[in-house]
Amino acid sequence: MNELFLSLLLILIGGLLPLLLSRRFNAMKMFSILFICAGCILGLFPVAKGFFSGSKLTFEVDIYQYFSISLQMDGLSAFFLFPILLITILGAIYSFHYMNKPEKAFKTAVSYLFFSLLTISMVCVVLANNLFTFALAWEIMSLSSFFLVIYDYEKEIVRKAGYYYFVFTQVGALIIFASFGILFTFTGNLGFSSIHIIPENIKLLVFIMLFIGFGSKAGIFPVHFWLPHAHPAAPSHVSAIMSGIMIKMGIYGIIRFYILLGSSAIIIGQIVLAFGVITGIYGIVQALGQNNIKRLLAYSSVENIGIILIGLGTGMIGISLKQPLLAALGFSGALLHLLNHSIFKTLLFMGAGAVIQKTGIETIDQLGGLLKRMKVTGITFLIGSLAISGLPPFNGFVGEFLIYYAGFIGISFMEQSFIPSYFIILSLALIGGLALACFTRVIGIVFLGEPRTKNAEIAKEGGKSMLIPMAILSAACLFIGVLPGLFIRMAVTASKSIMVVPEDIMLSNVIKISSNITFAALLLFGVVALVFLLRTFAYKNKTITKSSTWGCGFTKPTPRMQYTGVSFAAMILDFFKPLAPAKIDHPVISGHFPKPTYYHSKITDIAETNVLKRVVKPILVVFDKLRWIQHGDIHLYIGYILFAIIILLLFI
Amino acid sequence: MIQPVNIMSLLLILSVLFAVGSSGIIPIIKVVALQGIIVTVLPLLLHQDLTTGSLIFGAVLMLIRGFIIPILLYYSITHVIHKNELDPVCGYNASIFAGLLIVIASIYISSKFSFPIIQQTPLILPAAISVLLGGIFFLIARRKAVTMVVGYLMLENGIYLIGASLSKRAHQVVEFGILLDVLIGVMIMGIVLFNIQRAFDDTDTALLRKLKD
Amino acid sequence: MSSFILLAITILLAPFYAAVIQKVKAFFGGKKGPPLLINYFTLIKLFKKGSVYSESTTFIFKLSPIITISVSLIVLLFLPIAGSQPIFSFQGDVIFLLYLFGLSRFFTILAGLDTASPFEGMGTAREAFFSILAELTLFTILILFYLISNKLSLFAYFGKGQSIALWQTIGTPLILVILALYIVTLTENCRVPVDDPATHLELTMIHEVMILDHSGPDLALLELGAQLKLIFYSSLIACLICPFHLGSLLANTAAYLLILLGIYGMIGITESVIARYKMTKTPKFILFSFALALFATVVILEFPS
Amino acid sequence: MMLEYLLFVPLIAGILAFIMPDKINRLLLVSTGIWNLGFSFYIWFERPEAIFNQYFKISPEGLLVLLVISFLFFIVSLYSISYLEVTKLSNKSVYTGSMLFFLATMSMATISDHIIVFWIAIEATTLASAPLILLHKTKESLEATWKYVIICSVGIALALLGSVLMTISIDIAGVDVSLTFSALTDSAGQLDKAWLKAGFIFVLVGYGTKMGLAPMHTWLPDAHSEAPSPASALLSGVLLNCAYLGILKTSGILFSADLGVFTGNVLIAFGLMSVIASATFILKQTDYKRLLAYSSIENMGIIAFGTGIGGIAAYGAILHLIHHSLIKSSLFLSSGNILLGYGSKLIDKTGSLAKYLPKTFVCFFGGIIGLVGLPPFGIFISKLLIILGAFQQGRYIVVSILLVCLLLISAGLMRYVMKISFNPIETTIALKEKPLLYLPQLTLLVVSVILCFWIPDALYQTIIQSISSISGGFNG
Repeated sequence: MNELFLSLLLILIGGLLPLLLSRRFNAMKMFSILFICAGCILGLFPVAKGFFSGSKLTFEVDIYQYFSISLQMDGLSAFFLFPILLITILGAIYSFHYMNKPEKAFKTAVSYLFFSLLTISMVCVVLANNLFTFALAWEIMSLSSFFLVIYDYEKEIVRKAGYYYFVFTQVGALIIFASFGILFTFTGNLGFSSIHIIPENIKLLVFIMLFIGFGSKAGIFPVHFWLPHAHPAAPSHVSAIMSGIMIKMGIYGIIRFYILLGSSAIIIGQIVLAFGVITGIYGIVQALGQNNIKRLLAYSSVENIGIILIGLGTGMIGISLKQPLLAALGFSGALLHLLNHSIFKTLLFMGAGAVIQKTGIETIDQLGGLLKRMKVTGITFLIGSLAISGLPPFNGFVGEFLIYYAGFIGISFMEQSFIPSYFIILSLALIGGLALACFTRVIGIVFLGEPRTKNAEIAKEGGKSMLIPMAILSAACLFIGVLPGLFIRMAVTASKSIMVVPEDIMLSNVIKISSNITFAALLLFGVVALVFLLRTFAYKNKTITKSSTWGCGFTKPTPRMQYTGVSFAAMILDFFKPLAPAKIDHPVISGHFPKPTYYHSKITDIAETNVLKRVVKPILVVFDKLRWIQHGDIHLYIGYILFAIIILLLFI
Repeated sequence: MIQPVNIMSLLLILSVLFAVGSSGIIPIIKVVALQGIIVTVLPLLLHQDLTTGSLIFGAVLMLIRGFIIPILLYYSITHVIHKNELDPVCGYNASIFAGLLIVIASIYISSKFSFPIIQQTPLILPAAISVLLGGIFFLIARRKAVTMVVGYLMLENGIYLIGASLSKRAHQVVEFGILLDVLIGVMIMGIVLFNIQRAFDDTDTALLRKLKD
Repeated sequence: MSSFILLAITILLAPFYAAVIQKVKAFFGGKKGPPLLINYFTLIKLFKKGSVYSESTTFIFKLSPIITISVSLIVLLFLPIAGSQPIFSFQGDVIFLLYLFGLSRFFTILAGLDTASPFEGMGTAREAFFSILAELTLFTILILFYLISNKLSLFAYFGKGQSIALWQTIGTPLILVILALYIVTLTENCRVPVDDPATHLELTMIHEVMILDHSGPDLALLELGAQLKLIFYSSLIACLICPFHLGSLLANTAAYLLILLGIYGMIGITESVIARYKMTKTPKFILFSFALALFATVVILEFPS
Repeated sequence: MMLEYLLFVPLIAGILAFIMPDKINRLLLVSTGIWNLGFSFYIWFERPEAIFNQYFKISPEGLLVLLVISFLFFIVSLYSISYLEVTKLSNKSVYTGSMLFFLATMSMATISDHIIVFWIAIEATTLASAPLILLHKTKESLEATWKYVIICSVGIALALLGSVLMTISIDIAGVDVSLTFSALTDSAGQLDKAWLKAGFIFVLVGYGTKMGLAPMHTWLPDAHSEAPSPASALLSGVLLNCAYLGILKTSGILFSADLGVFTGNVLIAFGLMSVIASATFILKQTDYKRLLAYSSIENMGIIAFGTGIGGIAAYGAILHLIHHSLIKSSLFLSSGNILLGYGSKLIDKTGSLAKYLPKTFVCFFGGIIGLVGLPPFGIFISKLLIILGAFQQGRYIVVSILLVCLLLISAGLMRYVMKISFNPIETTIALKEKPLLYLPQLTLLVVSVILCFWIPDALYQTIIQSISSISGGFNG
């Protein structure tokens, strides 16, 4: 365990160092990234050793007589540590060229400090072994990510997003603390080990409260709407880390406390599954409606969290129906999708960051034709989108394939409850189709066609340090897609700590599935290579000329005539109207000499509007009514004192 | 047999009624002076421990409570505020009615307790409670700042009377400490009044209403 | 060895069967119609020609035809043609095939948007939307097959050895499944009620408009890919109609080719009888097929014969 | 070394301050601060006997509050050195004198054991702090002082009435016990129950007025926002603790007279009311010093709530007391800087604090993060303890109301603090951030962080003893 502490110490130094040498901008960034990456790499060794040897590293120190900080690493937490450390390294490298404003040197130094604090707190959340350490690490994680979100606080939206995020972390923490309180009442101590002794119905109540609390961090449907505000506001490498790893801490919390509670009621699995389905579909439909590229990616994170929850729900149903194969497949599918999502989502956010940094525009309808100008970013973004839509040769497909497999297996077991598995498969199919539409829209509008504005035209390729992480991540997407064996085995060992999995049936299935996927991917590459040869042969000495696009006879097409994101998604959004109501602001043309009119349409988040209208406003109105107490008249103030005494005297 | 204790407590109740009914500030200050004197003398009579130490001590207390504090108030009225009239929150006849209510309430409250001392001197507890309630009435019902100080003084007198009369072991030093506090309190209130008069050129608490939420 | 031959036959006959549809439509229109080998001539002509590329296109425009044709080929590799052993088959290959179709759709849409022309954008938007609904039906049919066979590979459903004698096991709801699959075939392969392959008015096209800007060998690859995809769907329907237990290989292939002819004829008839639906009516049409498939699954679940 | 030095030295220094010139006054202030701090540490270890030992005696809770007072007074005196140079106060000698008197009276309150002597000390603190609020001589400060003096004096008079009723409960029971907190707690069993409860109610309402509990809190926002910042730091940081001391000792008496349930419910009711009242005014507020004042009311409510619940929540309440004093006074000192810089108390007139006064921004924002109860600072621990304690007692509804109000308050606080720190505004800042203007705040925050993770054993034992009477078997 002490190598892990050494790595955390290195990361902390990486965070503190820039504060000292914030005069020399590049040197400060270089040193800080060096230390953070060194710390993460150093941290990987004990994690890998602990994970594959299956040994449990523990550490315990008590602050003062009542509380104690205890850390423990088992299979599940080691599995989560991999993406945390790897993605942090790539995020740090990416930030070197991304933070390119020397005049904001000190602010960048402070953001590096909170960047390292975020990493450390995430590692501690995953290693926590009692309620107090978990609460402490959870709060530090929220706090450090809050400071990262409000990095460039000059802009109004960033401040609003920061405030939104802060209130949400407080809401989440409140619910989690309340559930810890209930656990404390029944177990009497703050340890994790004694949680399973609490009575059955209390287990359900605690799980639901924890599900909502962790859901507010993970971005589950009704409590997700801070995500689309926080991610566009944060700098890209931060939103990559937040979307890639931090929201997974919510999922980790749900899994960890599901294990600890140890209740195998089927209702829990059904709740998780239902919320997974709703979150998935709702997230991707909203993503289709967004015009800001980072908001779109934030909503697509919500969708992927939905898929992960579907996998978890299947696993939980598998456990409650005593079907170890179904449970193992469901859990390993969810965990694998979680790992894959952290890879391609970080890739997509880095791509979006590069685009925004070079063009300065965030709305996709003002971009276009960037593939020709930013080749590497374009290609890596294309690979990321292929992966996130779950298409075969890439890693998105592997996670979803396992969950499909579990869904289909579920049909044969669940004679009496056919509906859950039916929902699993159909929702995944619907989400897959919508994801395909969403990401073809992004790439088609942003990277292909003609540039729609001046800034998009002059865009050039991002800095070297931004391209390296993107290239590594896209290579990882391809590698996991083609050779998923190792990663599926990792997911299975991690899900083993979730429930008792008979060793034999699992490994045989795992090897069979991974060999099938590898074979399919190789087959695809083979046939494509074959056809490519055929095509080059067909084009050997043919005349290839360049001309303008065929416009059905229209001679002067302008970039404005291209299809825009809004029109691309119009039909789909019209079909899913209740999920994504559009607020259209378009003064009607009237009168003999009509004034010039305009058309603004905005997709509103039904969760956000309803929660604000039905929950927040009434509370504020109620508290507003109490304001008359402080009206300034001294006589009445003394009257309050007498009133208090008289009321109390009645109670003797 | 009319004991001096009963006469004095009767005087106290009458003084409360008179203070409540009066319109000017100067008469009220005179009433408070009277009450001050009675309140210090009564416990001595009640417990009959007329040792020389307690007598001297009683005299000092009477001097402060009966003379120094009212003179301070009188000085602040005449030299600082120059205005004698008093615009109460509720009209005069309403205040007299309130005064009667106070006396009835104090008699009703004191009837509920059974103290050994009460048997011989039934009137002392109602007097104390009525002085106390009178103080509170002046704090709430009068708009002028000075009357609030007077109200505070009457409240103190009421509490002192309850304390001294009902519990036997009154430490002189502790009583003196309380009185010292009250004296400094009135001086501070006087200084604040002086500043308010200079800033607002009127001590009507209706002006003191700017700080609100 | 026989599966390779059968594969070669299907690939070769795909353009021929596509011409059958045009022949049937011409017959209904009282015209003589183009010769049955018209598609072979166009393919050869296109392979001989050079290509014209628009300036705004990138490498994706060249990659998309390759991906489309290779997906159609791979899909045929997994198909148990006429009940025989397919070249490849593994547990879960059905999901892989459906997602392969997604991959080809991904690149076709991107190629459409690459040319920066409003017409192609229109086609891509419609293609993206209708395919989502079609996938729902396909997965419901897959659930139905899994309910019966507890297996996840095409060969397990239609292969000669362990084919699930569909008429006995499913019984009458099989007609609903065939109709649902037929509607999906029409949507996926841009036949009339959903899309009109013959027209060149961009407002009405979906698939044609996406390959508007392709030329020369690229266009040939795309055309061939489309025809192969059509024959894959039709052979699925053929396997459903009669599961080819006629003993000898020759009899099976003859029956298979005959049924294919019947299905293509059926497609030709539907194209000439029904006009193209309004764009807003097509989602209802596809959801109708989804309802059919769902109803069939429920019937089978409730009354397992 | 007799205990009463604690009392006389600041008293004499206060008198001296009125006659000395300003330069020496500042030195006088700091030296008395150092002396007081040293002497309270001496008291903590040696525990010397008092001369008038029937009036003064060292109790564990008194000791805790004394330590906090002397540490904070020392820090505030350092701050006021540069504060007096920068600000244009007319009568600086009054400031120094009344600060010293304020220290004397507060120390007297912490060590006094006799009920009435404790009352005299608390009344004296009101009178000593009244001139502090009066210093600016603006209309608002006059109004604030007037309200402060009147309401507090009336409130504390009722507390005197309460103490008198306690003496009556002794007479009726016919028990001969000296009128000190310690003696009463030991022999609380034989006292008359009804009179004891009546006495407790008057004492609670009396000292509750001084502590700022809900219905009687009306004077607090005016007084604390009008006083000069170092004074309001002391007012908010420490004075409320002294008032809480009275309530803690009296509820100790009632707990040992096994009236614990009654006192618990009353304290919880008052705690909740103050949290709700402060939530109403923090949600919509225009003046940042009033914002901090309302948050003091809220925190005092939490402390009362914790004491009412008992068990580990009582332990949490004492921790909350310590950390709240540290963080709140550092916040008031930073708000002093903001007032000196921007010249106005209105939130809309301030902005982009991070740009103009970066060091004050760090202290201010750090303090708010601590106040809201986020980890590095101690309030996170105490809030967690109180929540866990409340759940353990099974009071679900009450604790959920508290949690919701805490959430609203943290949202309200953060909204205005972000407005002050980040809203872009173009002004010229007169203040030059001298080290003594931000180092004191920083040290307070650092102490809170240290105490959050490591409490020295001696301090821990003192805390356990201080809540032994009301904690009902929680021995750490």
